Amino acid sequence: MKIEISDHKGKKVMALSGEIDMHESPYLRKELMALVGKKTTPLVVDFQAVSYIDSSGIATFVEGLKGMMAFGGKLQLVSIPAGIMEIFSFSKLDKVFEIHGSVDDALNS
Amino acid sequence: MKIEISDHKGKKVMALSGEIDMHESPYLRKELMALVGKKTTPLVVDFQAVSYIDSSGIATFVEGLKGMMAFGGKLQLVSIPAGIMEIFSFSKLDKVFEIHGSVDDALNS
Amino acid sequence: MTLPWWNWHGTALPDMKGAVSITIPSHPKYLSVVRALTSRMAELADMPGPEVDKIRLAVDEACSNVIKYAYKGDTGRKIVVKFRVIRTGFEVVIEDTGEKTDPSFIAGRDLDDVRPGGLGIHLIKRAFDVFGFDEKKKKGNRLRLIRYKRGNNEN
Amino acid sequence: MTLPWWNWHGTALPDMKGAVSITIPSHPKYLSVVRALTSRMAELADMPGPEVDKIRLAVDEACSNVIKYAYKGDTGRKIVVKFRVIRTGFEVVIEDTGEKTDPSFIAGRDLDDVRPGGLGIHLIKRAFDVFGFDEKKKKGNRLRLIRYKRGNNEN
Ligand SMILES: Nc1ncnc2c1ncn2[C@@H]1O[C@H](COP(=O)(O)OP(=O)(O)O)[C@@H](O)[C@H]1O
Ligand SMILES: Nc1ncnc2c1ncn2[C@@H]1O[C@H](COP(=O)(O)OP(=O)(O)O)[C@@H](O)[C@H]1O
Repeated sequence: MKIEISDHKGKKVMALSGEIDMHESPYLRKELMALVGKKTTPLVVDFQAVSYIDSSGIATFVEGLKGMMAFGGKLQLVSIPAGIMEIFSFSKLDKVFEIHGSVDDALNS
Repeated sequence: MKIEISDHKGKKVMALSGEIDMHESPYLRKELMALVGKKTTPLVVDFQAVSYIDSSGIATFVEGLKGMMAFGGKLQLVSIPAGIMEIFSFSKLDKVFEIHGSVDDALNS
Repeated sequence: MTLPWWNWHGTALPDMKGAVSITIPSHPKYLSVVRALTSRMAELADMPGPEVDKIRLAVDEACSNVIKYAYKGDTGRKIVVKFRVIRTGFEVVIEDTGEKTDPSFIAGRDLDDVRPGGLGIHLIKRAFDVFGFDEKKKKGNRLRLIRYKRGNNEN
Repeated sequence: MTLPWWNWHGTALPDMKGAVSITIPSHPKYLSVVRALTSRMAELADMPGPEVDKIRLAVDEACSNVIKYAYKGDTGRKIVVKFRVIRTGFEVVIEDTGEKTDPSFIAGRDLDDVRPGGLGIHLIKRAFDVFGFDEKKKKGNRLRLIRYKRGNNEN
């Protein structure tokens, strides 16, 4: 997995690529919780280039969301590929996360 | 591996796709030698969608070429992906086979 | 549905002849290796594309749980995963030599209770029809997973 | 270059701790399974992309030869392939319980002599720096292949 963080007119976008599994999610957790710790809001996470996610990856985002909610911050997940969206729906997390079709949709929301 | 045989103004094109290994090459051999047995010439073999070939696949084409040469027929290999071309070059078979860039190049040759 | 070990098919145990078996160290970096193999084997068992992805995820989750619970994070142990294409579907057996699992403690969370964790078991059970621990294994655990083939209009 | 078994690195045999090992039936339909695994393991060993492809082909050729020569086409036997990421590169060991191979009979054809066959050994030896049969194995064969890491400007 690769993580790239960029700035879009003052809003942070975290673009992920590759596979997020039990081996990779501690690294994701560190980067994500660092941004949450700095009260970065909104934070857009771009899933477009993510090819795989397991429950440890999902759990990391649930943790990130809880951290955001603690101070009223926003976590926005965007461009989730169909195979991965299916896992969010199955686990009823599509109702819990703020999900947008693209980075632009989220930035303009 | 999949084999599709089509007719281009009377000339036969054999389009291959997928992986050609020891498991698949007996099927390739059967189809190829049937065309050679019917003195089908020229025969264009399209490699564009071939993702893998091993020495049993290469050997099958050497056998096809020998069969063609026995009656003065022509075997033309086209659209060979770089990774597969590299195996033909390594085994010095790029000098032995008639190789073209595309189906059209071969048909117009 | 969790069936007892002696009653997978209602009849005798299938043997593992013709099986493909892989042994990996219990380190998360080898999970991607198991995933690559699982996909290929599920394809050989003629599982449809979306099922292959669910099966790959399920086997990954089961191996992650072995590392977390049976081996308590020890990355230097061994995990054995056996795959078998059977007439009725696809079978995966996962073996460890770690702490014995008490199947009655294994439960995913209520999906309406949003919290990190508790998803893995749900993801395993939706991909496989049979989920059961071999009670006869002396040391460690043997988890047997079976996915049956569906008729054309079933799911 | 074929080194004697006791002299791979000039020193002791590396043990296979931390190794990934797969067992497949000696049927050509499982070669694609070995290829998928070989690629993944070569990537874990940090082999560059074009080398990964050559290594995948080489291991496939070596397994094909086991089916053809050691097992004489019998598809119901077993082949074991072990992969190990070592400090100096990547090691693959292929074991069978078939007819003993006489290494002196193994030779690729002269590449200028165009005929079907005789390519496999060339494809194995260009991908691996070490190609050697374990003379101490009692029944069957154990072929050890090692690919060393290159410096930045080497090949
Ligand atoms: N192989 C196992 N051995 C022992 N306990 C397990 C095993 N797999 C799962 N469990 C138990 O079942 C619970 C649910 O597992 P799971 O759904 O994978 O979620 P998580 O691991 O994220 O908690 C775990 O918290 C654990 O207590
Ligand atoms: N594992 C093996 N056991 C015994 N003989 C072998 C083995 N591998 C290769 N050989 C011998 O070496 C020769 C060259 O092998 P190879 O280059 O793979 O070409 P091919 O198998 O197409 O003849 C074979 O014809 C065979 O006689």
